[in-house]
Amino acid sequence: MDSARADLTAPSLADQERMVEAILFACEHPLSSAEIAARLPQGCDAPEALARLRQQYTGRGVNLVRVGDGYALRTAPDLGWLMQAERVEQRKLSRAAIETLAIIAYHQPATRAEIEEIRGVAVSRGTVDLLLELGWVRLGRRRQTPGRPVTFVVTDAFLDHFGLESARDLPGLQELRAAGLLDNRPMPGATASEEDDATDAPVRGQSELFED
Amino acid sequence: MDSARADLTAPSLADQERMVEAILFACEHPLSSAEIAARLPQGCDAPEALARLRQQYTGRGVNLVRVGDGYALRTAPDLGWLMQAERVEQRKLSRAAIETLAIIAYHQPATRAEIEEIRGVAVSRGTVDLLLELGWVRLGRRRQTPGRPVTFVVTDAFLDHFGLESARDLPGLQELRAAGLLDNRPMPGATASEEDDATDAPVRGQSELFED
Amino acid sequence: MNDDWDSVAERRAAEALIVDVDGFEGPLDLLLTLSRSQKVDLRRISVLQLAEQYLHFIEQARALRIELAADYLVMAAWLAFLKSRLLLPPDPTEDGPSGEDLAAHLAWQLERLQAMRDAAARLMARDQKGRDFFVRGQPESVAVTRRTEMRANLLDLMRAYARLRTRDEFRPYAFDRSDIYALEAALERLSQLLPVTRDWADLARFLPEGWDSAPDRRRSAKASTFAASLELAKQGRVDLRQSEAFAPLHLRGREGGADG
Repeated sequence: MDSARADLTAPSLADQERMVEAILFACEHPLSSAEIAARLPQGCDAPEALARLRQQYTGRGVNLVRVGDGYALRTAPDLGWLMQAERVEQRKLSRAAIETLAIIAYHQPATRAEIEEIRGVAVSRGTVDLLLELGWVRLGRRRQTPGRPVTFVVTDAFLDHFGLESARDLPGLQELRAAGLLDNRPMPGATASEEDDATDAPVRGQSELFED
Repeated sequence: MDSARADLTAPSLADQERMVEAILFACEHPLSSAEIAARLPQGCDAPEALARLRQQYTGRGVNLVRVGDGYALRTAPDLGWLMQAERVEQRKLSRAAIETLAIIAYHQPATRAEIEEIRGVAVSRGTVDLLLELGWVRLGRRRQTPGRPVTFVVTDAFLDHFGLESARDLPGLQELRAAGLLDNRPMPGATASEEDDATDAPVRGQSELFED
Repeated sequence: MNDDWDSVAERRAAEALIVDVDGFEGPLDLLLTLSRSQKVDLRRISVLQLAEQYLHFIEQARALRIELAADYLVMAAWLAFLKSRLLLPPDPTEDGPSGEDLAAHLAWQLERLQAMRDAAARLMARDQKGRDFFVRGQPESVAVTRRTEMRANLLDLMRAYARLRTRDEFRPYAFDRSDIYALEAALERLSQLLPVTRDWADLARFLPEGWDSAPDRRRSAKASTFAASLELAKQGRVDLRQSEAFAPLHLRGREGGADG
């Protein structure tokens, strides 16, 4: 079918770079290094080609960005004003939805009860529904506490939308953590079982953010 | 909004090149030189920026090509074979298939008879075949009951596609209701559902039944 | 002069709070708004003063006969308790957390809520896809191979399941009810019609409207109406007459029967 694939010797790095460029260019959504590698001929070094390509696009009108585990080509943010015609009508999010999203992002994995605790009000019907529908939030592991509540985490689509490489790059995350504002402190005098949940939660939450 | 537009002096040629690059990348259709010029700030030289950009992309994995009287960025013709996997037709899963899949996910391992009992209609062979073919469902252990019926379970590919870490992370009925996913108002006197995974479901279910 | 202006602004803000009581997203939101009047870092906020501000606010709202949701009143009760703990010397015989601990926790909760709001604002101020940066606009037109990909997301899956389970739980019940004319309904209808039925009338004329089209519904309505007429005859409120077997059944309200 094609000569490059049948060839036993790997393509030159310059050619690998061209291939990765074409693959990323054709695809609207981010592709992981493994997905790219799977489409390259035998013997290619996808991470190296990606690194070179990223260098190549630095400072250009289109940039190679990292999104979670994936890579994608996106226009440079400072040129957004040129693309009035391409602008997508953004769904106006309610204050509750925005705050719920932020809480899930900064505290993930977060249960409904934790979101309600922080906001001081019940999470209204449809708020989480909307975030799921936008694809910005997904279900995480169930919390291993009584009732085994469902948890929510943010998705790669969320990272992609807000131009974040990973959840670690959320604005102000370090400061919030240093200030203890991402801890799960139980109310003084809370019952023992509740404290158990609390001590379990932050450790898992923080470590999961730093795992990869 | 931006200094470049307000500025009386035109942007540098390098900046003009970046702008044209971003515009061509994001635009849904090829643009003529005049259309590009209309989007650029005052004093820009669109033909010159296009010529430079064309030069820049020569020999790369993506090329600047003329299409009719417009310009567009396209993957290099010799790399077309890399894009095979991009030709994907999306089709919505049928209602029967999604319901069958949901039942398997929530009740796995599930036999055909169990699926039919919950759906209230016979499950066609094609529906299960489709799910098997998609790699979302596979055969589980045979049930040790008369007739030793085949069971179905969901696969890792299923978890991957739906962004789940395990099928146990799927929300229970009460959680679905809390998330506003259950529109149907429960009728008084309805029996509580027998849910295996959420032990507190029937209790909460009852109180919820009489809430409104 | 600057002070004057401040106090005017403050009074305005206070009035706005009263009018806008429904605008708050719960007691914590209200507390956070009130705390701004202290004009200090949230870490140095006086919780005692804040508790007083809140209780004052609740009093004013009540004086203006503004309906307050239960959680506002729960918070008021808790803050009154906290206030007493903060003011009174600690009782050595009483265990549980000290007033200072509770106050510190409340201050921390407010700080956390404010921090999350700031974080949300910073998040939304970021460059966003489709607004500030863009994806490739032209789909690649490579027609080499075709693959069909089934589209279904988690929401579809959960909705499908929810649909199935709700149907299981509730639909048969609702379905049954819709085609059954209850005996109670028939009794009520007949009782209402009797005072104006002093002449013999065919039982069929008492069937409710909209119940004679489908056979199932007509049968149910007929049976219940007949049973109701027997019940009323037993009570002496109605006379029944039938000329021969299977002939139409006639009924008539009894004089004064309705009272006894």
